[in-house]
Order: sequence, then C-alpha cells, then structure tokens
Amino acid sequence: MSVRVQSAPFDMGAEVAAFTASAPGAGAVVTFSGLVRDEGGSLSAMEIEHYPGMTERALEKIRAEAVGRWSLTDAMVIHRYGPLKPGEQIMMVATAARHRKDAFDAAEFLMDYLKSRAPFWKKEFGADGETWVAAKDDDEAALERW
Amino acid sequence: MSVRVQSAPFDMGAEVAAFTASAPGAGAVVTFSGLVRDEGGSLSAMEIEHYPGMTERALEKIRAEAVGRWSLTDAMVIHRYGPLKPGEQIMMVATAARHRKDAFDAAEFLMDYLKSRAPFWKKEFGADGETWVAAKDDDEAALERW
Amino acid sequence: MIDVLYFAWIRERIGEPKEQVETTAATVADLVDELKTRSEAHALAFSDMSAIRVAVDQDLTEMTAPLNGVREVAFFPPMTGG
Amino acid sequence: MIDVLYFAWIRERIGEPKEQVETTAATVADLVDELKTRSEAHALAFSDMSAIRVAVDQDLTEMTAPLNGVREVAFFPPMTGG
Repeated sequence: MSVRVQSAPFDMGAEVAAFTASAPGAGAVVTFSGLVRDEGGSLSAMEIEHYPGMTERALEKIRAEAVGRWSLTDAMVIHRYGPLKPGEQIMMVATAARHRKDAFDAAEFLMDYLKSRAPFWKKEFGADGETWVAAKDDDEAALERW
Repeated sequence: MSVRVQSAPFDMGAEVAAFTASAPGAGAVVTFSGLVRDEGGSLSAMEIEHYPGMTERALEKIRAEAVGRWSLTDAMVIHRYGPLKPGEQIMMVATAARHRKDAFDAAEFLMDYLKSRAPFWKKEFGADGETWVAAKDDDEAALERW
Repeated sequence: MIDVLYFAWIRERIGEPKEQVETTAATVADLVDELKTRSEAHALAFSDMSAIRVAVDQDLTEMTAPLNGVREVAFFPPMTGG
Repeated sequence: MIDVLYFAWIRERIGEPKEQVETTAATVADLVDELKTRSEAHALAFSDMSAIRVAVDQDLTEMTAPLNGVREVAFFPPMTGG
C-alpha cells in the first residue's frame, strides 16, 4: 500500500528495508520521518486528529502529484493519528528514483504538501496544558516553490 | 560511529532504526541510500575502489562541515567499497534535526560532496566489458549551490 | 440535508464533531452566516474566518464555493500534518 | 622519498598502485614532469592532466601545490562516490 493512515506505530527500519527491496531499477532512495520532539521534557504527549476519508484522498492526491512531476520508481506515505509520546514516529515518506535529485525533490515536495494540505491537526499536552499546534506561515510559503 | 567505510553489506533498516532511536530531540530524520542500478539487466557487477586513509578523512570532513552549517542533532555516513551486485546498497547518509529543512538540506549537501569529494571510483562490468564510471559535470556543478 | 463537520479547536468550541443542517445556502459563506445564528458557541467559532479552512465533499476549497448537490462540508483550522 | 599512489584507470595504465620516488620536485606539477619520463605507461597516464586530480598527504589540492615535507602524493580521476 502506497498510502497508509493508521493509529498503530510502524517499524521505520522494516518499512525502509521493504520499500528499498521492492524498488527495482532505483539508484536512490530518500526517506523522511517525523518524530514527536520532547521539547526538553516540557511536552508530555501529542494527540493527532484527522479527517477520515479526506485524509486518504488528500494523501493519494499528493502522492500521485509527486509521481507525475518527478521520475520516480515508487513513493510511499505512512501517517499516524491518535495519541503519541515524545520520541515516537509520527509519519514517514519514502521515494525511489534512478537519480538522487528526483528522489530528494519529490520527498521534500511530499513533506511540504503533507504539512499544509493533509487534514491532520496536532494537539500538544505539556506543562502549560493543552495547545493546538499553529500552522506556520513558512509552511504555507514552502508550497510556492513547487 | 558516525562515518564508516566497509566492504561488508549493511542493513539499511537496522541502521535507520538505530540512528533514529539515538537522535534525542530530533523532529526530523532524512536518509538517503544509493543502490547499484541494474540498468535493465545490462550491468552484471560493480567494483568500488577507494583510497584507504584519505576516504575516512574526507568523509569526516564532509560530515563535520554539514554539522557546522546546519542545526543537526546527528549525521552519519556509511560507504562500501569492493565488489557489488545490481540492487545492492552502495552507501547511505542519515541526518537528524529539529526541523525538516535542516535535515533535508544537510542530507543533500552530504550527497553532493560525497559524489565529488570522497575518493571512491566505480567500475562497471557489463555486456560491453569493464568501464570506469565518469564523473558528471553536473555533479561538480551541484557543489556550487552550497 | 448537509453533514457539517468540525475539527480541532473548532470542534471543541462548537462542542460537536458533526451536525446535520437543513439549508438553502448557495455558498459556503452563506452557510457560515446561517451557522453563526445557531448558538453563541457557533458565533464564537466562526468569528475569525481568516483562521478557518473549508473542505466540500472532502476537497479543500474556498468560502465562495457553491453548495448545490453537496453532501458534506467540513470546517477546520489550517492543517498541521507531517 | 615520496610515496606516489595511483587509483582507478591511472593505476591500471601505470600498472602499479604505488611507487616510491626520490625527487627534488618543488611542486606536484614538477613531480608529474619527472614521472612522465619514467616509462611510456607513465607518459600515457599523465597525457591529459585535465582528467587527473591530486591529493597531497590525503588532502585534495591543486597541481601547483608545493612538495616540501610531503610524504604521500596520490593521482586519480575525478571521484565518483555516492
């Protein structure tokens, strides 16, 4: 499955190994994984809300756009929702291509679009109580380069 | 070990998992791995020659430069030498940072410098016999953006 | 009947993740005007539209989007995936 | 005495990975001129210097680099790592 939305943890090492093994003809594999930062111990937990149905549609659309724009042999996205602890993996993308530039650019594109165009919302639980993570202006600006 | 030069294969999944687990405070991990392309079956093997001693120095220097230029929590490089078969992993880099842009930029920087500034030479064995892989002009040009 | 969905702090302010709305609103913006009259919580939730994004039938769109034939409208803050 | 190392196709053309050279050459370029007189293979290997890179004591440098105090000089084609 090229796009997965799940609450369960995933095994980054196993996913990367499987993705790489199943990328025939590829010369370059790039992965990105996003982790819950511990913020120096001030963050106790994170909860990710999403929009079931639209989430899968949005991720499929972003992946298809990447595959259409770069010469990729494969691309995948895994994104979790629900409660997460500091240090846990939130999500990952992987891209495979003949050449490194396509793999890097497509992975950055996927991340930029995931940040601002996939319906996930993060809430942080810390010393100051609960806070919804605000979108960053530069996350929106990052889309303009593509 | 942040820089490893070895003839033995490495386990990409295990390396990524270990690197990620030991990256405290990181919010973003980027990995790149380079594979021997099969070139549609026309490539039967690759042999990588290197310059023992200088290789380690060059990789350490490139890694230190990346760590100095971006806000990274960690960075690693593994590069193999000796005989390799199509589909095998040649090398990998991994970078960890609080923010994704630092992790992506540093990984691309490491790759651009590895391509042209680390003393490795690839020889391909195929239907046409043996050929030393020629450096590409755009690999040299890629350094100019940093 | 349109299903109206709320996410994140909008859901929390309104107090419900979803409501069914009988409406003749022509656009999303018209629907918002109707929703604001439902309760003080609704009025508060929709007080700063610059902080709100909308999806119509699960596609991100603008407040000017038409509503004819639409089954589902969702309101939420800017997304923070990744 | 300087250790002179060769890699990749330069090693293959010269037929040896390493030789020890007694030299009073002031720079890498002077050393190359001396090496070219050693054999036809050397002359051939060094016939197109634009295709050759040099490292002095394991640091990449230029053909104009001085040789005083140097222990190891390596010649090789442009690198193709990664």
